[in-house]
Amino acid sequence: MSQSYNRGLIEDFGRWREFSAGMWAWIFHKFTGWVLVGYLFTHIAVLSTALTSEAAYTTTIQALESLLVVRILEVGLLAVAVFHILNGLRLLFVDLGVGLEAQDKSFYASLILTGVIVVASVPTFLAGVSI
Amino acid sequence: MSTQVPEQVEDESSAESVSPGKQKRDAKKRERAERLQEQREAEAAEKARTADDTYHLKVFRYDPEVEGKQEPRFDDFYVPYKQGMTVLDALMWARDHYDSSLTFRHSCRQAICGSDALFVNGSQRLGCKTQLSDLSEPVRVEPLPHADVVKDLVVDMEHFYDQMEAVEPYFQTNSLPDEDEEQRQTRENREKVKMSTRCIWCSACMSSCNIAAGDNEYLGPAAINKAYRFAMDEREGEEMKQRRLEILEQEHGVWRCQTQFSCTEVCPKDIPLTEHIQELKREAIKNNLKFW
Amino acid sequence: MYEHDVIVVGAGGAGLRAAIAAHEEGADVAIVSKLHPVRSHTGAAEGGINAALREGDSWEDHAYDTMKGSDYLGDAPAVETLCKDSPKETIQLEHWGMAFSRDDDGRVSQRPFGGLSFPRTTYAGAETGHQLLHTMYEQLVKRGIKVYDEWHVTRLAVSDEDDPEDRTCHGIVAYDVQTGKIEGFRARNGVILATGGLGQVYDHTTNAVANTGDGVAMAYRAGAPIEDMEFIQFHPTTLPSTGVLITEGVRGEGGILYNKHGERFMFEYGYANNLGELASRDVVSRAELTEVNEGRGIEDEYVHLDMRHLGEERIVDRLENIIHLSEDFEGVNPLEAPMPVKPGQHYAMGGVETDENGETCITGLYAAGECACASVHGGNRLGGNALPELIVFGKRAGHHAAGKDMKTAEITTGKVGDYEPADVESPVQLGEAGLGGDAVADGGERTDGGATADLSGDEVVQRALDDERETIEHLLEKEDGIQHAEIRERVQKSMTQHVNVFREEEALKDALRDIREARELYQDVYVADKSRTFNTDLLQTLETRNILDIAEAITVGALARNEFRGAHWRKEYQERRDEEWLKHTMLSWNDGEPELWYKPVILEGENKTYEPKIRSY
Amino acid sequence: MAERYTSFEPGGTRWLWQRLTAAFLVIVLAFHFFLLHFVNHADEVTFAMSEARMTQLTYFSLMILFLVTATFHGVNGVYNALVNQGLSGSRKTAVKAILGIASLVLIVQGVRTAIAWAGGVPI
Ligand SMILES: Cc1cc2nc3c(=O)[nH]c(=O)nc-3n(C[C@H](O)[C@H](O)[C@H](O)COP(=O)(O)OP(=O)(O)OC[C@H]3O[C@@H](n4cnc5c(N)ncnc54)[C@H](O)[C@@H]3O)c2cc1C
Ligand code: HEM
Ligand code: SF4
Ligand code: F3S
Ligand code: FES
Repeated sequence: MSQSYNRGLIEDFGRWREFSAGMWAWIFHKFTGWVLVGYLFTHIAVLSTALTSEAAYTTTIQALESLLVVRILEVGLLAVAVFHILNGLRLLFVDLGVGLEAQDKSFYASLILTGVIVVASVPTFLAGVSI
Repeated sequence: MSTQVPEQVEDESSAESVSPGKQKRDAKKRERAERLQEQREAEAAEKARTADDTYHLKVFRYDPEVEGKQEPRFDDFYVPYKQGMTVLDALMWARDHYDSSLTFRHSCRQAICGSDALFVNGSQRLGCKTQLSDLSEPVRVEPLPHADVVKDLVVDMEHFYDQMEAVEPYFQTNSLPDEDEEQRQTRENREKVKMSTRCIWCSACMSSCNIAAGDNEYLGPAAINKAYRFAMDEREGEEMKQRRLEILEQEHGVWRCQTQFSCTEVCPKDIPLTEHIQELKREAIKNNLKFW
Repeated sequence: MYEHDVIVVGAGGAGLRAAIAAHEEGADVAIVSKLHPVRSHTGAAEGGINAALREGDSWEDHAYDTMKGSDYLGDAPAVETLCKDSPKETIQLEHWGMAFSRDDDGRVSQRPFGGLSFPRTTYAGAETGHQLLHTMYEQLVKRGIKVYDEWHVTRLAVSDEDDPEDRTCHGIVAYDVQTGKIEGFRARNGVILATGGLGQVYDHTTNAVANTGDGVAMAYRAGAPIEDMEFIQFHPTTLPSTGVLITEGVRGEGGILYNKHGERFMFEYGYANNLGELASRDVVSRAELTEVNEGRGIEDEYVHLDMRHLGEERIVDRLENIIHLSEDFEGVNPLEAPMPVKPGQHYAMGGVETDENGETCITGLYAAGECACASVHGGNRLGGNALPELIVFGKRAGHHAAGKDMKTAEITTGKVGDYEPADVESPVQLGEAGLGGDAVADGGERTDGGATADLSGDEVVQRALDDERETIEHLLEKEDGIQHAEIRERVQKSMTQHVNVFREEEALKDALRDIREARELYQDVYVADKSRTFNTDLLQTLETRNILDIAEAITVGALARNEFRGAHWRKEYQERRDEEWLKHTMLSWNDGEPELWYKPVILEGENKTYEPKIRSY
Repeated sequence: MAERYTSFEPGGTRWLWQRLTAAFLVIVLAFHFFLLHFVNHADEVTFAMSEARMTQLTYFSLMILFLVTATFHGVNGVYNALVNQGLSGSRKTAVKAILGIASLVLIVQGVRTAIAWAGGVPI
């Protein structure tokens, strides 16, 4: 992107406030997608402790799982994943040419549904944490 | 009230060479002009103040050449409101009554020439088609984002034109009837391409698309729509359609679109751009599946 | 200096068609336009293109209608050329892919239009001009024709022999809007003017802001006579607040005009007992204003145009964009309420005098489209006759300029044959204010007093370039004075007040006084914006000068023509006076002053003579 | 029509695969989440349980497929996002290579882990 001069604050600051539904959906989808890839790599890294020994694996997992931060992060991951899935479905429908007129509504619906699912699963996720 | 950059003091040497008589005449003229100018500005300001209703505009200003305007800034204008006044009307009023150097493109005043796509209160709109009464104050007017600014509200359109012209935007067919006979086209088919033919090349869509902002080579919604207009026109025939799909399938063609929908939202001609782009993606896939 | 065979000034329908035609003939052609082509005002045309395409219709009928519509001031050779070529040119557009509306059998749709005896107006929804303009621009892209867009042409480079008929146009001078460069363009074969309308002379107009009559004014000042300038068409249905046009198509489809009392006044007050709303534009415009003047208008300003009875389906199908126009620019939904409408300046029948090949009396100078007067529209243009004019005469001018062999024109140009010198009684001095004796063709003062008659083409262009540089430097260097906006506004107001649909002698004289005053103010005009980048202040200042010259020409013509013909209505003379006035009003710029003369109308067509008949609808 | 084949740019293929993998992932990911967070709670996860599941051929191959599709989907998504931001030229080639290697490492590591669990490729 070339710019003949720096529009500075005017160009960069505050522009996000003017984004419309579709653009927010795009931003969120991007963000969640990246988080998920990041997680995929870490996930495999953690799991591959199994290559060293059975015990190493079990202790790593259980040590991690006993930490509150990890639990909270997991809830975050769930939120991210659920949104990515729901919005991903929305995008798949858009690709099929279904519901283009309601694209903003379906985005809001994904958001709300994500919220609901995440809240509903918090108890399961936080169950049995030792602080 | 004038937001004009302060004028420079006259250069001594240039005054010397002029005859005294002319100097006097000039001085008189200048005086008269100054008086006129002051009067005009006073009147304008007065009018603006006394009108029951004035609109506050914040307009982006920049001029690469004029000292003091090289650093972009916003100027404030207070414009008396009249029923039915548009953003373009307000800009013209401000230009004609406050600052004649305020620069923007405009011509038709009726949403058909596509000259005055601007960034108004945070979205891309045609100045002439945007009623002031629909906006909250202050009305912030900026040049289109993601384009080089030439001066004030004028942006460089070259890149947009290049993209438009990259899709072979002209009718091509291998079979034409005699020169005094028209090609037949069904009503349904004309209906199908109708919306896509309405594009006025205003570039609002391109400016709103984050992908186009990031990827300079992306054809952009308007150009893809232009291609759609021909690809879907049955008069061109199947063979041409293949060719058109090939153009669209390039790396920076339809696949770059991430269905942000902002193009569809800002298009002043209500062209369902995302829908058209999506349809082309499906056409392209279908077309290729045929050969698998 | 840039150099091409043919240079086309303006990129509306006429300019694009001319460029394509010249290119077809193998010329190296370039377009110079102050707007990017797709921004031209041709895009605003809504209604359609008249072409006798169908069984049951014929070019002869079209010609007859056009002649009658022109109130017998059209020249038959031009009218017949238009009507004969239009079907082929319209089909050509279709072959270039233009998205016309279609009938059930897949053929292009046609609809009835005011003043036509057959529904021959070929259309593309209510956006015919947009489709036409874009289709032709596409062809330009296909051919790779060079366009200098956002180059404002300021002056023609014409040699300065005493008689305009001996002069030659060698090129143009243009100002690059983006960079502020002033450059000469040498045209080896010819220059084609296609600069469109001049609506900005008025303050209520359907025309674009860019329609300032530049081409007419430039040609006029270079010595080419301008013809029938007093004939200005006022469109009867424009939205009161902006001047945005509501196409005649609305009435063609069956829309009805009502006054304050809900009376269908076109019939009830006998303005047009046969055709009613579909009578010719001048008739309807006057009827509306008469209603308003007699107190039957709504808010003392406008009347109502109602199309609700057509039903939503039909309206959406054929007139969809009217719904948007009315909503966006007037805030009225025409599916629910009648639209307010009033007459507004719409079209200039007059313009640069040309023959049916588009050539003026100056060698190498052509004009086509709205800025030209061949004349096909005479005293009044029929709706749907301008777009065919663009493609027919644009093409002919392009071909001729590119050197194609063409039939010699029957219409003569310049002061030849039986022309008639004349005088007009003006209350003030006419012409350029503050002129010294040494006026050159362009009306400005000569830089070095030398004649250009024996200079080479390149030198003529160079000379014009030097002159223009000086003019522009002067405007930019001048530190103070008056600004163009004020002068322009004065003239526009005066023209709308005094030289409108109804014209009377005293008012016309007042207008001349106002114009004189404006001219004097213009002596002191300056440009406040000193930037070289996109200086619209400067450009509008230059345009304002053109507006002045044209406003004066319109008013002088109106004052001279002591009759009521076509769009030209005179309070003192309520009749068409064929014995005396079957002639064109001509104005030549003579040492900075307008000179009036007349030339006869040609009513002899190919097979028949068009006998003036009473124009009743 | 061999030409048509070659002119079928990878842009379109990758676009299609991104959608197809997404559709596949919806199902598998839901299954995965359900199994590992709701049916068996995460803190109860032990090597033994994983081992039990992994030795089943269907589960094993499903997980391998899951890994491959997720990797493709994720990495291709990242790559697309970068191209959308105007990545081009040699930097694009470099990114492509790095992402390719990363995916390969990921898949290899993942497969090795799975095999370790299953104690060899289950038959
Ligand atoms: C609202 C409206 C509706 C209409 N509807 C119809 C209809 O339905 N049917 C019909 O037949 N007619 C219609 N007309 C009339 C018709 O559209 C016009 O007469 C016609 O389009 C004029 O075309 P043109 O090519 O002569 O000029 P334009 O399209 O106006 O183009 C002028 C060109 O000249 C250029 N130019 C001007 N000055 C300069 C300069 N100084 N230097 C460089 N370039 C310059 C401009 O940039 C532009 O490209 C309508 C007109 C209007 C205003
Ligand atoms: C489970 C269901 C999933 C669905 C329905 C889904 C859907 C999608 C879709 C449709 C896209 C394409 C967006 C576009 O190109 O316009 C996408 C992008 C992406 N996905 Fe997924 N996805 C899912 C799971 C995952 C997983 C598990 C990961 C992580 C490995 C992931 C990572 C990504 C990334 C990184 C992108 C690119 C984001 C960007 O544009 O920057 N997705 N997803
Ligand atoms: S598609 Fe719409 S927004 Fe984009 S250039 Fe055309 S008219 Fe403007
Ligand atoms: S905004 Fe851009 S991403 Fe696609 S839907 Fe429109 S082109
Ligand atoms: S002025 Fe022409 S589109 Fe707004």
